[in-house]
Amino acid sequence: MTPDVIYDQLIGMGCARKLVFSWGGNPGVGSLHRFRDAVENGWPRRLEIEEHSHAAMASAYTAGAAGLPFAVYRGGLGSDLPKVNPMIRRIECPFTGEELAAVPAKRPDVTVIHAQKADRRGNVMMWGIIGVQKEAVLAATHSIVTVEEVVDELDAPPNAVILPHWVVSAVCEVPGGAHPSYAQGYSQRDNAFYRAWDSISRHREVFSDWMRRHILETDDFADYRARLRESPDA
Amino acid sequence: MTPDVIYDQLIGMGCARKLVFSWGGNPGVGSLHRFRDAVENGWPRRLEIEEHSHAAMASAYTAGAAGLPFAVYRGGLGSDLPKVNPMIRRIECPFTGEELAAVPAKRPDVTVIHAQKADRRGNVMMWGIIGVQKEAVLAATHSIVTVEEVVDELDAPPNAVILPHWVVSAVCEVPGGAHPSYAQGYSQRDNAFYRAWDSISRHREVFSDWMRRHILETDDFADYRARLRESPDA
Amino acid sequence: MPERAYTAEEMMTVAAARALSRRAVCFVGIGLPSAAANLARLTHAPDLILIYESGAIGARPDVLPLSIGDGELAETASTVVSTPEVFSYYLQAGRIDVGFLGAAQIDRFGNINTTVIGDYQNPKVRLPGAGGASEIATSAHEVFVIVRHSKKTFVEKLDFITSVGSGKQAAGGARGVTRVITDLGILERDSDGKELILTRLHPGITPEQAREATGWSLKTVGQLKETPPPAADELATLRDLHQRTRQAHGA
Amino acid sequence: MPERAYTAEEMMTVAAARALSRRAVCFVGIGLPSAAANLARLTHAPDLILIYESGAIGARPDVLPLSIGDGELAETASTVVSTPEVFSYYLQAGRIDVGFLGAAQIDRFGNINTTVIGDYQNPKVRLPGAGGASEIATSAHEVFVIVRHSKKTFVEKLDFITSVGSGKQAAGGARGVTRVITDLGILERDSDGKELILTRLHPGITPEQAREATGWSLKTVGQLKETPPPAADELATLRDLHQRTRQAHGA
Repeated sequence: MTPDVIYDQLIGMGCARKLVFSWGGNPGVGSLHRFRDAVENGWPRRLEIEEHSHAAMASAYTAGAAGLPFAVYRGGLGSDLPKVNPMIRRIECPFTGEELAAVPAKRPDVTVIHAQKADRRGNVMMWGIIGVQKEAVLAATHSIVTVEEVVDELDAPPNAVILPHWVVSAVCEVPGGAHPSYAQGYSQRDNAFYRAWDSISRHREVFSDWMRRHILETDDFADYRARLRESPDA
Repeated sequence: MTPDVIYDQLIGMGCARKLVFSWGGNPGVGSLHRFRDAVENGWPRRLEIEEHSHAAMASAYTAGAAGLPFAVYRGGLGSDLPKVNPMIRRIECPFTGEELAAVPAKRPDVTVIHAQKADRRGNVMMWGIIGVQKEAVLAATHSIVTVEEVVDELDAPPNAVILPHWVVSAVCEVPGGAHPSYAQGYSQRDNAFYRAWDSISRHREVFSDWMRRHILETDDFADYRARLRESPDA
Repeated sequence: MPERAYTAEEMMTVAAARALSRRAVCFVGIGLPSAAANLARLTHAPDLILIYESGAIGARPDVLPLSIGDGELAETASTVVSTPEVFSYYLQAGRIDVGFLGAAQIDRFGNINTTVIGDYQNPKVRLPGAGGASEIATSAHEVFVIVRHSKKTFVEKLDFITSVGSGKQAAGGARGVTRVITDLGILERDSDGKELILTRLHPGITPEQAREATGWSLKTVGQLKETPPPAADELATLRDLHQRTRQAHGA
Repeated sequence: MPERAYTAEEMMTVAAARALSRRAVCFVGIGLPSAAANLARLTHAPDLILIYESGAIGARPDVLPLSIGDGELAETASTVVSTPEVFSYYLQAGRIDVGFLGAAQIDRFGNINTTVIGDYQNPKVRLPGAGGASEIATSAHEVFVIVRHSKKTFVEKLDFITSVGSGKQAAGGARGVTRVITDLGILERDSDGKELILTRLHPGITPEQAREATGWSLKTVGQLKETPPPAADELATLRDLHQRTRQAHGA
């Protein structure tokens, strides 16, 4: 739905052929410059886009999670989005004749999310702003969940948001793995990094250099975090 | 979805013109005899029925809560249910051409549910087996929520199942109001009563007499509960 | 017939429990299915995932629930989701390996009636109806039916098709009813997938008894096997479960 | 022009806050809408219900969120629901009184572009896109737009219609964009419901300034009113909010 800094990095490194999204910006800061450069100038490669509204994307993941081939929602009429996205179609209510919008279900090959806790069997628990994470996992063929910690007992309150171990492909303990985003109860959103990303990503050379030093030349996530603490802004 | 003892009472007293349902029995015990007598013999009056499966009813409430005119689900094909319920129709996926089932959204005039807690502003919190209660309230024009207790603070865990005060029409403090069902954390299911209901409801005269003594001749819910404690079985 | 140390219902429940593989995700209803699934969980299949249609995911009840909404299910579950969610995100999404159903009537194709005996508009007996069964029959990868064997139940023609168990209308690779466990033996879908045929008899039951209790011309597999009788631990576990249940429900 | 004790942005935010009635249910985005809605909540409308598209229902943030997903929203909300739920059970269901949007371009009918400047396939500037705006525009009972007044933004013809704000495609009785609050004044839908016309000017602003900052031939109501300047408590509350926000976000 909302490609964030990690998407901007993938796009800027030429790792993405196509982006399916509904809002592509740096929240509270401005543009995702690598996304813009790819769409506006085709750098470093042309980026195919499939663009929706949030409501359509949320419905599409829900349909995917529910094993339905499409989702119905109120929207689209009169907007130019259906003109540029042929996957937004009209459907008629078989009872009232009312026209509504339809989109195909989203069924990712792999969904990767970050959650707070898992137990040793792989049951995952998340809380706070859960977004569309549960649906994105349930809609996917495979799913990888990084968590802040693996615990003996989840101590889940009733009706907690749980992904049972048997719907998740893999769980990895990666504290701080949501960075620069956050995990409620564990870390704060790194707002300074989101702001810094604006200047890091604005120019191709600065971006490429930053990626080389922080991603390509680091050993793993811990090394990346250490490098980041040394030189957050450049 | 599952009309319980209260529905059986309403039907047996001739208060119901039509029943929309997906499973009409006394759980773990057997028949709802007043429901059967109405359908089989038209006593005390003919009961119109609109019959679905659970999956269809759940989808229909969800569509009602979501402001959609209809719901799509996988089902119905080959079953005789669509033959006796013209409100189960076919719909074609506009992308794959696949045939699915559709039912109109359920939008009750009034939904009445029982929950555990409300705060003084009317925010309602429930937990445990929540069923389709949230959707039934959100789909309804008006809603009445009886609760075990009204508290100063809900002390809700993150992502608790909450109905905000401004989507609920009225909240009433009625401890034990789910009887003979239960409210998790407050009371136990009165299994003995469900069993007793089998003989109370089996014969018209016994039923009518019981209703007179326990419902018509009692002042309020507290008086009814007191009467019940005196003579649960007859 | 020699006197046996177990009842026909116990044999049926044990046979149904054995049919569940060790790691199956199982959608269960109240009554015999719930007893069989929990017996399996308490014996050979501790990792069995039980899902009740009330939304209890991974329930591990210590006593059998009397209703689908029993608090015991919520309290022992990994999580409890709403009814719309259990039917859409779990059942409809194809995440259920085995659905467990009962039946008032069943035909040779595995189709099930739980709606009416007689005409729908003017029924002789009005039954509870579909509940979750219609979509369990078509969305679970396979369906086991557990039901007492009699001509009233095993009929040539259903009065009403509540649930399509033939596998014809099933979603994805779902197979419909693949096994019917009765108090006399076990029926399984034959090799060409069309008809339910008798493959096993419980100890002491003859093929004639099974045929006489069936309202259609029941086919039999070439080599009819005998179900091993309940083992001591199966029987002890089942009886403990029922004993705890009776105490808890005050019966 | 006399020197004023407040900025144009402060005037705009205060004017937007005042536009919210005391008990409205308000769907807000990040930035100016969020500042205005929280100012309203902290001044004349303590019972205002704020819903953020990330699923925070009844959020009462002490500092303004930098992103829609800020923990502050979840921690102060009555409850947090999933994204599918906030869009279907709340927005689409018609439970939102006022949707609050920004705009990169807006036309005289209230239609909004937040997608591209230039051609979609070959854009001059690629903007973030629709987000929740398309359905906010058609499902909220009415929509307020808060945006700086300039010819670049107030255009004769949109490069792309992201959100239909004309009220034509709105669901049920929804009216689309009924009010546009700028740093110069306020536009409202005219009596026949077709076009946005200038109804108010902020102190010290002339009708000519507003017309010059508008890319279409801006109509003006007969009796143009002047917005009362920010009151001392409005200004103090807004500045406190921004001060707390800056401290919290380490800017």
